[in-house]
Amino acid sequence: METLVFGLLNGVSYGLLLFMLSSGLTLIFSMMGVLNFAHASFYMLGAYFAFTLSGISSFWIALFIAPVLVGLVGAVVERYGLRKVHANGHVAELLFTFGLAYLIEEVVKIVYGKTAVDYKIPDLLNFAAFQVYGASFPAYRLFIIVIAVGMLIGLWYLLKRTRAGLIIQAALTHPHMVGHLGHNVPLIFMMVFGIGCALAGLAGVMAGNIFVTDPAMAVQMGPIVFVVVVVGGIGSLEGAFVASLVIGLLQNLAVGINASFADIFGFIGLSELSEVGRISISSLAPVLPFLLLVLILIFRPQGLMGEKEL
Amino acid sequence: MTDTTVQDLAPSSAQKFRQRTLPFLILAAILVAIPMTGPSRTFYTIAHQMGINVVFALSYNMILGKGGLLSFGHAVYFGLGGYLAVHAMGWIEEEAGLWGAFPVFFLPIVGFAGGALAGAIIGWPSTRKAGTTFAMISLGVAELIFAAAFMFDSFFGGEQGISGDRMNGTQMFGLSLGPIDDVYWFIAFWMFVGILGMWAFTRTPLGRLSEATRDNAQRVQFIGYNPQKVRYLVFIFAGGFAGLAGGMAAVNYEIFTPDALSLVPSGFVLIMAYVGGIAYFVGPIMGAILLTYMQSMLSDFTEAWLLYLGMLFIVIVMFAPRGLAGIVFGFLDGFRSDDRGAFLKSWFTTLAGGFLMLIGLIILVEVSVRWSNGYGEVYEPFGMHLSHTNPLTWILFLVATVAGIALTYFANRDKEGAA
Amino acid sequence: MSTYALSLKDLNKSFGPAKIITDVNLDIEKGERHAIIGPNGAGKSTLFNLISGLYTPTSGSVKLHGEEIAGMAPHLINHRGLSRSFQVSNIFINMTVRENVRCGVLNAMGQGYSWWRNIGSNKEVQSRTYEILERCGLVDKAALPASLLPYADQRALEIAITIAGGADVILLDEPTAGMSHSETDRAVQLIRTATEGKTLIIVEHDMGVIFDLADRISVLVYGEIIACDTPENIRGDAKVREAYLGDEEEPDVKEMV
Amino acid sequence: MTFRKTAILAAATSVMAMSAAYADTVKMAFIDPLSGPMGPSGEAAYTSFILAAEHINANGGVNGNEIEVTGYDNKINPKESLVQLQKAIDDGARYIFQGNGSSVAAALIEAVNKHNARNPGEEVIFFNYAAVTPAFTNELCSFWHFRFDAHADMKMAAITDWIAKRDDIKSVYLIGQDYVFGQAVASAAEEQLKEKRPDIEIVGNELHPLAKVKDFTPYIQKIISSGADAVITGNWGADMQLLMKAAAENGSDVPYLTFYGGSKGAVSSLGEGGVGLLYQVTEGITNLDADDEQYALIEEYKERFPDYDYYYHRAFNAMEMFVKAAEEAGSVDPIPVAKAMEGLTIDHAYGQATMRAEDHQMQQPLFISTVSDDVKYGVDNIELGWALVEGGTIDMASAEQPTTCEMERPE
Repeated sequence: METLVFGLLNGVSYGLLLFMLSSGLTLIFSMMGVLNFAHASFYMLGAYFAFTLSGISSFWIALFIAPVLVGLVGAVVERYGLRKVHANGHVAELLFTFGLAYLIEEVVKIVYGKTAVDYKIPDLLNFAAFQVYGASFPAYRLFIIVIAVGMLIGLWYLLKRTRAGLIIQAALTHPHMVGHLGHNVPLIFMMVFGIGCALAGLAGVMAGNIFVTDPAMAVQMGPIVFVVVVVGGIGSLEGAFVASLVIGLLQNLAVGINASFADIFGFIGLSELSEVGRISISSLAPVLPFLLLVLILIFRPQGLMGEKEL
Repeated sequence: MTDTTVQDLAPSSAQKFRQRTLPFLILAAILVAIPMTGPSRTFYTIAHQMGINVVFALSYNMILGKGGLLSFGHAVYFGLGGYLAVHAMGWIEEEAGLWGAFPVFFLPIVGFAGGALAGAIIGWPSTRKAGTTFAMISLGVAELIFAAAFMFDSFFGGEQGISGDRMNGTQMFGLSLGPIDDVYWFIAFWMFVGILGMWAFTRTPLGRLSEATRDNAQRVQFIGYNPQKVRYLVFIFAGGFAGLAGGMAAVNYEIFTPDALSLVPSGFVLIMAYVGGIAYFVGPIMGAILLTYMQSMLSDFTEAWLLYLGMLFIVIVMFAPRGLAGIVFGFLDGFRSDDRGAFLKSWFTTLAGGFLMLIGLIILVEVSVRWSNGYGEVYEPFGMHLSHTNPLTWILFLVATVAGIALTYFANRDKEGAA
Repeated sequence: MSTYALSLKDLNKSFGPAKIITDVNLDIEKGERHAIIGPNGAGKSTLFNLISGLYTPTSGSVKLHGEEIAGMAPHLINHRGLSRSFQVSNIFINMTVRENVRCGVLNAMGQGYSWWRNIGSNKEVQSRTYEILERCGLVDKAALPASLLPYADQRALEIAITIAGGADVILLDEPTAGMSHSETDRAVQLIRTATEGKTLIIVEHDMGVIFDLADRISVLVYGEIIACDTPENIRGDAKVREAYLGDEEEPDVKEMV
Repeated sequence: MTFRKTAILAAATSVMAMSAAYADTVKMAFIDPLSGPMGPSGEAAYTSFILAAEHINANGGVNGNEIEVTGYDNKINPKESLVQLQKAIDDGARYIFQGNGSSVAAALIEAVNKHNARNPGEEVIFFNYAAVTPAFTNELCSFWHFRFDAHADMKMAAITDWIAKRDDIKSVYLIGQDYVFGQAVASAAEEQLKEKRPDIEIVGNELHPLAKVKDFTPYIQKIISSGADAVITGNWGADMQLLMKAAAENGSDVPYLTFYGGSKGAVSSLGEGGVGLLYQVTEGITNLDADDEQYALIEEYKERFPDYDYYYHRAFNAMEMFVKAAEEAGSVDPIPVAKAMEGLTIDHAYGQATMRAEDHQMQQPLFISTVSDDVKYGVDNIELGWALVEGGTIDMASAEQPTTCEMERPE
């Protein structure tokens, strides 16, 4: 029972964090067709910027400024890098972001050093929110949930209630039509890329202090973000939301299952001693998203809620 | 109509010799000549790695350049082929079954079989789609296989991997494969076979069809081919040749570890092929040679070598999407053109500009790295004392960078003016 | 009992609520030259896409030589002897003209996927490629990259690729679109010789071309065939006049009426 | 700042200037990651070897020869390590240091064995300072390999010894990375606990995939709900840091006995939360009582390399042992040095250390320490540091483990 409660709580908070990261990538991918490999690098930049800003001011200022800074970096990258590569097609764009990920990591290493920086949870939130079954649920995780929901509402408002949002929505479904309507497509692209990166930056601000803020954090987070976006379905923020939660819950709940393959498939004669039989569900938890990715791509290429195939 | 008229359409035999036979004769001559120069052990070690990477990068280009499929998991086939070869090396040592008579020299064939088999199994679901879907599946599969490598110790040997001893079994060509110069002939032989094989593949109907499918999968369907089948078959071959490279690596290093299957080598082979130039057959060869050299030697000079690697890659993607081979062939074309003078002027101005910007970049990076480390070490090229507090550092950096940008700008403005 | 080369029965295609093709019935004899005309947006290209396998019909049947092919993958339909061209030139721009044609020829020779042969060494493939190039007037341009061909030659190459596989039912989608008069005349000549002895189905706007080539004409309006007859009878058909007169901007109407 | 660096430089140049007086140079190669994510691990050790070599050279070198340690970046990749090994051998190095990654160490042991068999007269010795897989000094043991770190079973013996003394610990939770090393740690813990304290219940034996988990919270909650009184883990790298962060964050308050709690950044990332939570087992910690010479060394290291802390005490042990062996052998050639090293004992700052002849495994006392705010030397540039726990000194004999090694020696 307690594993279930904690699995749910943690799954939701981790899932919402994933959504913060992947919503930006979904926006970028579905509008521009760019599978931004450096997306997790912007997440890392968010964490590092927040570290610097909370050092010279406070966490609360960093919470607002750091994502904006990351967004600006993203806009500059789009304007002076990606746009130039655009003419050479999507593969070139993808490779550009692939190289960018290398570059950002190395620059971060030079500026901040190769080891982890001491980016801390603000004292104001560093307490246990409540206790269940002897384990405490940290207040900061609740705060993540609050911020993520706030971001969700903000994003929803932006997309459904503002003119810019309507254009973006139109561009999501009919990328070629928006230009005909007389909108400045390059400018929209730059904005979308900037906003997408800022969302990743926000995730970095939120996650950098519960995880570790070091130059390897981008590489660790990178693949899972793709999984979310692809599993959710291209062009579907709702899909990304569902996929984030599914993956968050899947990973957290699977950890609680101690059964091994031998327990499950024992009836077909799988032995406890064989290599396959020894594998337990909980030890598989971190690879489950990739299994999900491959299965989804083979059996439902449009993703959980997407309309078009990749 | 007679045969002679038919033949007229094809290139003449002189052309064929110049374009097809001669390069391979030159390659063979170089490979034979290298040991005569009495190279050092380090040279051999790096040359072997280059040989392996050349085959690996070419196999990658079978799917990326010729097939139009971007994969983030090509090292899976290299690794699985290599693992099978290492296991076979063990069977040779134990003289299990008929293996006792199998020469280690021919282990790359086992690697080829392993890679092709893995390609046949994994390629079946993944090549049904092209484009981004394929890229994403390859990423997912690579993660899964890599994770599995740590679960199935009997095949992958866990973190320590599986090792073997190449000095067993039947000797071929009088090579014991013990000393490094014996191994050289092994690598040279298989690199030659690999290059020849993959070049020949481009000359087969399937090879041509693969290019047609890359350019226009829809049209291919309407002249009666199944693009999925084309992709699948090409994928198996690419896996096979990657496995061949894996087999070469198995004999060269006598060990295989799960790292060989990870995303890192998969990303590296992508960079090698792309930097070299995926539109040309020789592109990946050039890329493999340059990047292997960078990986093994540049890291001796600077710890920021990954930064330079990332820069090189981005510069190629942004400014020279046809890669090093594109630059070389572009130069040759321009050199042969009527307007040679103007071309050379513009080309060398760009080169000089690029070189100056590189100097500026190196100063910036090297000084920053040392400042960031905080050991008080100072960058001292050519006896200059370039610390981050020395104004000379920043003057040099600014002058080089600004002059470089200006030169490149003028060179390109001239070019546009001429056009 | 003789079967039709191509037989459409109650063919329907809708995209969501929009019905593009409605109850189309059409039988085409072996060796017939059949033209499909109709105003823009009538569904001519959709009809081609349904026959050639790009789209799956919503309902109805498509029979090629009596065999059901509706919903089959394009390459399988091609194997059964049907080949089509495209309205927009759809060729392999990175290959030479000769290689373009050879791709089609190889399939007919059953060597499509072979990886153990040198592509240049098969005499039969070479001579057949030469034959097709000659028939389409492309021999002197054989070594040129396809991307460098002038427009009219690209259209000729499009036809060459289409017939290279040796299919006996050929679908040509506006083969003369965008050509000058002299180029059109040459193209008609080319189509005539290239499809000799084969069943030809052609979509065209140029009425001159159609009356020159076709044995029979079908008129497609709003996804329905409103008339199907010999050129002479179509010329006098009241329904056809009506359908076309409603669309005054159709440039070929005057010429036709 | 600038002044200090210049002063160090001046010192470094003066050492350089003296080099003319040496008879010859003994080249040693340090093959470990010096770039990439694992770069800091390698660099922390590399700097220790550099400093140790400088001290030896300042005292007249080894048998009148100067020691030169050169770094070779293996990117923690076994294959790249073999390339770097060839380069090192070509550059004239006959002694190799390596420690990061058992896979790399295994590859190097194999490669060195083969090289020495295939190139007699050009032998190379491998000094392993941190790769702890027990097999290297058991079934895989080699005359050409010496290990200066306690291997996993020895460290586990120290941990279980300490647990055995603690009657309040009734249940233990094992968590580790799902691969050979993690599995070996878990089974060693199970076996040794059963032997030393059969009453202790192992309430969990969890293996998670290597370097894939981003959030350890669910694992921690499993640990908390199991009611374990102590946790044992062999985790390293990000898996170690993330595990401990999640433990502190979720209010787990039992001792976490680790092999690699001392890795850089672990203490600072936990902050005060690490006190009484994070434990480690090592061959020495800076806050043990020692002589002034050792304190001076610790301070010099910190001043020279402010990014790192004095952690690799065994690097200094290894160098000291090498010098002593070379002096006894009267040579700096690999085979005589290796033979002299067998059974050799040195007195170092925190006790004695002996290189056991049968398997080339260093035997030394081990120490269990925990994070404390009351220490002489902090780590990660904060006030917190490592302090010995009560009953935390495990003497050489208790840590000693039997070996199955059957060494083949050159004549």
